[in-house]
Amino acid sequence: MRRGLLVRPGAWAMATLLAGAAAQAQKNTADGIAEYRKMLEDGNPADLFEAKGEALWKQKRGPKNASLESCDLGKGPGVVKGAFVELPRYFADTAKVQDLESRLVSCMQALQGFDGAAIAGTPFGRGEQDNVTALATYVAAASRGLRFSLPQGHPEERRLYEVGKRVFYFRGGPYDFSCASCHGEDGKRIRLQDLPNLTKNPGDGVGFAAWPAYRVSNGQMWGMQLRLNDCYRQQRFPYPGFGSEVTVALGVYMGVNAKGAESIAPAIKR
Amino acid sequence: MADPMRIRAQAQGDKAVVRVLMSHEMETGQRKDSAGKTIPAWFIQEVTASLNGSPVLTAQWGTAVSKNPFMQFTIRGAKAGDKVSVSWVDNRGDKRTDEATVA
Amino acid sequence: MHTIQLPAVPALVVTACGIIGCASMPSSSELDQQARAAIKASFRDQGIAKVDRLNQDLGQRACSGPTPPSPEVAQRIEADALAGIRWPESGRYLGDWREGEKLAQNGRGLTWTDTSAAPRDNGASCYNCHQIDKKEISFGTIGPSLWNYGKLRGVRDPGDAAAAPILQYTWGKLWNSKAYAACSNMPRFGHMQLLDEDQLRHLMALLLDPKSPVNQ
Amino acid sequence: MRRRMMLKRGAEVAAALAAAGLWPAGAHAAWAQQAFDAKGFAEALKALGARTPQESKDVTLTGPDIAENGAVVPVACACALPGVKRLVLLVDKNPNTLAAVFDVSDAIEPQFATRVKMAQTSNVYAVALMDDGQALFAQKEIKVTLGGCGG
Repeated sequence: MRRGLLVRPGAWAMATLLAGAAAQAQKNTADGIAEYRKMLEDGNPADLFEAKGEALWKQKRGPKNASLESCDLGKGPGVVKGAFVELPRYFADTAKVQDLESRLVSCMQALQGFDGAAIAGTPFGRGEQDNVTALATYVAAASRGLRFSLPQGHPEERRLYEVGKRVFYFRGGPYDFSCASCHGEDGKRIRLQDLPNLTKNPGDGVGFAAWPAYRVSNGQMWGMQLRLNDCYRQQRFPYPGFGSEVTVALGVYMGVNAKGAESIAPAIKR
Repeated sequence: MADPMRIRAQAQGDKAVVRVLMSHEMETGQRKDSAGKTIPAWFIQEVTASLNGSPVLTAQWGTAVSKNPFMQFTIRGAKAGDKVSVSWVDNRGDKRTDEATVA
Repeated sequence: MHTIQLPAVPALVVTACGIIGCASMPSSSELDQQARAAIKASFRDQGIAKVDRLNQDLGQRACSGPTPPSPEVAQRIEADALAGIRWPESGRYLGDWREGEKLAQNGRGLTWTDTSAAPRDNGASCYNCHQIDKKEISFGTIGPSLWNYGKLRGVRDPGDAAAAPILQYTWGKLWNSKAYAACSNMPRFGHMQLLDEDQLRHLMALLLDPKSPVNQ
Repeated sequence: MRRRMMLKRGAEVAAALAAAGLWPAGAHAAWAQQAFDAKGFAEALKALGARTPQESKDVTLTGPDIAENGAVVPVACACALPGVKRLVLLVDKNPNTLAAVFDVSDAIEPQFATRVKMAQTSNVYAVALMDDGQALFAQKEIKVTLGGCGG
């Protein structure tokens, strides 16, 4: 543990000794947490949302009374398996790079006649937003175990990677935080919460490749949009719009960095 | 009407291990909403299970059982193809019953 | 202007570009501008968190990249920060370490779900990044451990002259961490009015008061 | 032996039986209001009509040493002894100590797992209420920590 402390040289030995002792107590806590998470893996309440999402995918709904079974998530109309690990990507019909949730909203508007902007403006966990989360859980579950491989063939996809990188390092707000303040180095933690380093490959099979995930602390299912939204809230930033360019650019940056990581979504998180 | 339960029943020898996930808020009655008003208690009080129609399990739960509850139990003398049904009743009298086949 | 390190774009991209003769990628400075425009367009006010929080000062902008700013820029940031530190009135550096522990534990304040932006309603979030009192096993590792902070620095009596440099450094670091490290990850508690002087004194006591559990 | 025990304690036992929902399985068991309102390990067990409990290694309680979050703490209780009537889970320091009561019958293994909420670090108990009125328990302290930045 690098100790960039302004410690008088004489006290250095003491500090290192203490760091050792602290590290030892720390190891048992970390093992304890790992054991706790292991016990929760079997029987992840995310399964409830996956089942709800599957029903919503097939059910005829909305003003056009249609299902989502012909929605193109990037691998062809109605193809669900493998779609999650290649998102965000560029879509010709909307001429935009979209992530899973913003793409689902586009399909809900085009196929079912829902008002996409109204859904995007609905607070998380309410109305159709809740359904978008369940749909995203269903789509993600179909790619469990597959490896991330976001396409970077289209110039817009490469541009979004670069924009996402700059957004990732953008420091601001009363705390001067950026995403990198917490997710820029290996082996860092907030309290007992391990922080994946999202700046380099394999990026992280536990961070980007875990959401949507069920959060035990509040018993809610969270997609990546809500995960980024709440990160910015704790970064003391203003409110990032659902599906806004910043959130999709971050998805491209983290997704490309996670290339080759195995998706564990929908996961179970603190 | 709450969302359906997820029931997985796995035959193991002459027994069946049953894992159940129920969709329920399980409010303790101790929480306050953002406006500071106490959210009333709303939780599953009684869970029953049966194998091919005959009762095998009765359980009573308090407010300490977690949200979207998980439960696991093992039924004796069950084999693949048998029907396991699980029911719950909450303190408002809402009910839900779902069934699964032992795999 | 900070330099943007050429991104380690995975090999796939380069070959793809070669094959289909990709449209030229905008220049680095154009991408900087596009990123700022994307940020401006993507956020909106919510509660006390207004979009003016996106306006960057020199330090925030210079430290917004994977590579540190040039030495000259870094020195300027540190000098400006040091000059702006307001030292405690009548030299009273220490408050009550018990209040300090409560502040260190409290991670609330200044988010859009917080109703007041007044310093007295803010926590200091110290345990998020630091180990402080060893009894607390749930601590972060983004910052160095502060266990025995005062003891390690030989502070037996905070009142005597020998301890003055340590008190000044610690107060300065809390007031504006950028005074000693241009791109420090630590928030500027005094400079950004996150905490008031009394709260800062309580944190100083937690770290430097010989009676504080941190120094046992 | 069971009949004599029940008659001997008269009204108190009858009340406990009613409260404890000891009617034949399947019929709508009255919810053990008194027991679920009880504060503390001893009071909750008394409300369930149990005698003073003894710690026993024949009862097993499985759970983590440390829970990253008190909202979902996986716990399991089991007792291999013959004659187990009910298995009970309690969290000592919760506002209401009694968490769950599982009736045991010969159609089911005397082992149950679920997930409970814990207000704070506390002792958790698994209690086997035996046919002969004995109460055997196992206990374990589970530490609950504050996970994220609490912001």
